[in-house]
Amino acid sequence: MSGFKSLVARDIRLALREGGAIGTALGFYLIVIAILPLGLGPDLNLLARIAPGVLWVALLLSALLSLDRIFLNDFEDGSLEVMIIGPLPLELIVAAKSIAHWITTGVPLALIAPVLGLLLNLDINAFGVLVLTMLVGTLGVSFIGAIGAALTLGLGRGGLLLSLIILPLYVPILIFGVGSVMAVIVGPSSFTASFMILCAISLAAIVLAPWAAGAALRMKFQ
Amino acid sequence: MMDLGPHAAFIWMSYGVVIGGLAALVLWLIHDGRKQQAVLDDFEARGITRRSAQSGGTE
Amino acid sequence: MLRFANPTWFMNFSARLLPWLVGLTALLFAIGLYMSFFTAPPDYQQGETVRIMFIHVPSAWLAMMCYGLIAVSSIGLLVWRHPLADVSAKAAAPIGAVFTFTALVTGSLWGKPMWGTYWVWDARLTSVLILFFLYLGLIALRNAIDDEVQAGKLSAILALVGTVILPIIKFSVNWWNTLHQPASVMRMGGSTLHSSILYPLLVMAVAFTVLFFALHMKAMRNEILRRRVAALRITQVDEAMTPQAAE
Amino acid sequence: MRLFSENLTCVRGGREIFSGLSLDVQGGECLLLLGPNGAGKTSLLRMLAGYLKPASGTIRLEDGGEETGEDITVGEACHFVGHLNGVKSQFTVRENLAFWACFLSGEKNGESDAAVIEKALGAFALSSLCDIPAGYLSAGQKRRLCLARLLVAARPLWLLDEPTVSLDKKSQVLLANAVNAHVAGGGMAVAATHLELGIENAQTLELGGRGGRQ
Repeated sequence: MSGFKSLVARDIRLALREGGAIGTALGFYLIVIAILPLGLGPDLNLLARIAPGVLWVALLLSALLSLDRIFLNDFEDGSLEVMIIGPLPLELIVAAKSIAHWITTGVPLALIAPVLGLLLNLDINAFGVLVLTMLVGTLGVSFIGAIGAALTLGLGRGGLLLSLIILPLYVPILIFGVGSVMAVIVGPSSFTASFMILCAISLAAIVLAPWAAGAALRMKFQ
Repeated sequence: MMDLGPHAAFIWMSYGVVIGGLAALVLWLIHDGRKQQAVLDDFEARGITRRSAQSGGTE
Repeated sequence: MLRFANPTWFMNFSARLLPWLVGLTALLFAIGLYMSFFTAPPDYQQGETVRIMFIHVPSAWLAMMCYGLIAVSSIGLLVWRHPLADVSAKAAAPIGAVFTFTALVTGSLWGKPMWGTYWVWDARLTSVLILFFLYLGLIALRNAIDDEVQAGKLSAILALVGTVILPIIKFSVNWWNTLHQPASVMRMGGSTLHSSILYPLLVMAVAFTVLFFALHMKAMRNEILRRRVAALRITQVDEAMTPQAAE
Repeated sequence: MRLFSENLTCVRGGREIFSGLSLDVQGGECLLLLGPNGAGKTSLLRMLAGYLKPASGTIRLEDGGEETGEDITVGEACHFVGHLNGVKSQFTVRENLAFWACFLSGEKNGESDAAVIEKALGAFALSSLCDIPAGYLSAGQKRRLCLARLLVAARPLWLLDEPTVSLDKKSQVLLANAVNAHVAGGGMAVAATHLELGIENAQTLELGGRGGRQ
């Protein structure tokens, strides 16, 4: 297991030392949220109503930006090639890298979301729920994103292709993420129901994604 | 022609779209088939047949 | 699919079968269209526009069935390494995309007279829209990879991931739809149909299915020809590289 | 320890690279793969390491000579050095090696690792550069750092693909010493190279003779 922990620690230290990857994701998140009221008009109660949806969609897009970072750097400088024949099974390598991506991208985005919620006049008592659902949701985002990153590794315009492939797969996370936040604000449906389903989706992603991404990676090295 | 009521246009349009789309697909498949066959016949003419290719390939 | 063991056998078999399929498709369509236009009565609420259903529902059904076929082919490729599975999956994707597209367009053309707008976020229409994106993703991924074998396997993985997530998407879209909008005004077809409408629908559905198999078989034949051309090009390059080596 | 494989066939992209190839490397032996470009040296090495599945033929790594029946998969028992260095430029030389020591050996990177890393740095004359981020290193130094990875985790089989790329004369001697020490200690090495590596009693295997791929 220490191989797993050392890989996660290494990826986190790498992202922190590089700094750029996290910065771009947060920066993009901020800009998308700031631009929207300029497009939709300053009407506060309109913004308040669409705030959860907008925050979630922008979160998915920002996470998408940094998804190819999960494998690309290690693929290009040859580290991934050595890791694959290391003692740690490929699926655990994918899991370790996805968790590192979640910690370095998902968590910061989730923590900054309430601040951006202020810009959109989000209802104050929804802040806690927003962060909670986003923390859980971004876990699924990182793992399912790892599948896309593995599939489009080393391809020409990988980034564009990645979003076309992965965004449809994010629909359940988006729907139940926004659903649980809306449940607290206006909600006909109960918060716990949709939040439980969101957790279920993320857990399923944690279990299933490493297999799919592992198979894709194994083929990339043939 | 039978009277298809006030929204006849929509009915014809949707049938048009389906038949148009499928016709385009059929035409493309036929065209593509002919194109590949032509290239294959050209290879045949130049004596490069699959028998000479000893590689496993996709056979 | 397992019976079509190898490409050469499949080419002969499909060459004999294809004309029959085409004939059967033409016949079924003739009956189906006649029934849907003449024998089926106008709906008491929608009037004549119900006739759009006779092509909308089969298209949507074919779109789903085609994705199922791609999933089975993907399993055939990854698990049993079946030589024709990749050809079948690659041939089926564009056809599936066309059927999904026609289902979406006819759905929205049907929505206009019924609900007054071209696009309404009805649960089924939205799921078919997302299915359309899955098809585009499959086709785009396959085109982005030049190594044929890898393209096949990676698309197979994406197809299987899509199949796992499709029911979840369907469930979440339905849940999302009930949240935002009362049950859609008009149930789009379904088992409560009167037999006079159900029969034409079934005939059209069979006609579409037979058409799909004919198209898919033809597309597979084209794909096999394309791979033979590629193999011959490699042989040509090798032979050009080593003119003096004895064959 | 014995690496054994018979009538291997490799097909890549619909093209047959080599076929019917067999090799048998005992503990304490080094095998040099010679042959022109495109003869399949890299494909063979990648196949031995487990990246490539052979179209036909088998690869087995028998442990300790007696038929233990259960052969360890080659991947877990080999170091693979390819054309890429696997060096992270943001990390210092020591951090790079520390990660590989912990990751490749699999147990806690305790005290033993520090000593192993120092020895590896010394063996490839990198001790003076150990705290400099790898990004500043020259190509030759990066290659030496990549080769130093061989020494931080004990693995019986070394698969080296053009290890001497961008190495100067002095570094090639360091590499030859490392390989000789490894082979003398009962390890095995299979190297694809053009340069004369100066490794004693190395067998050679000519690739690319058949199939007329010049």
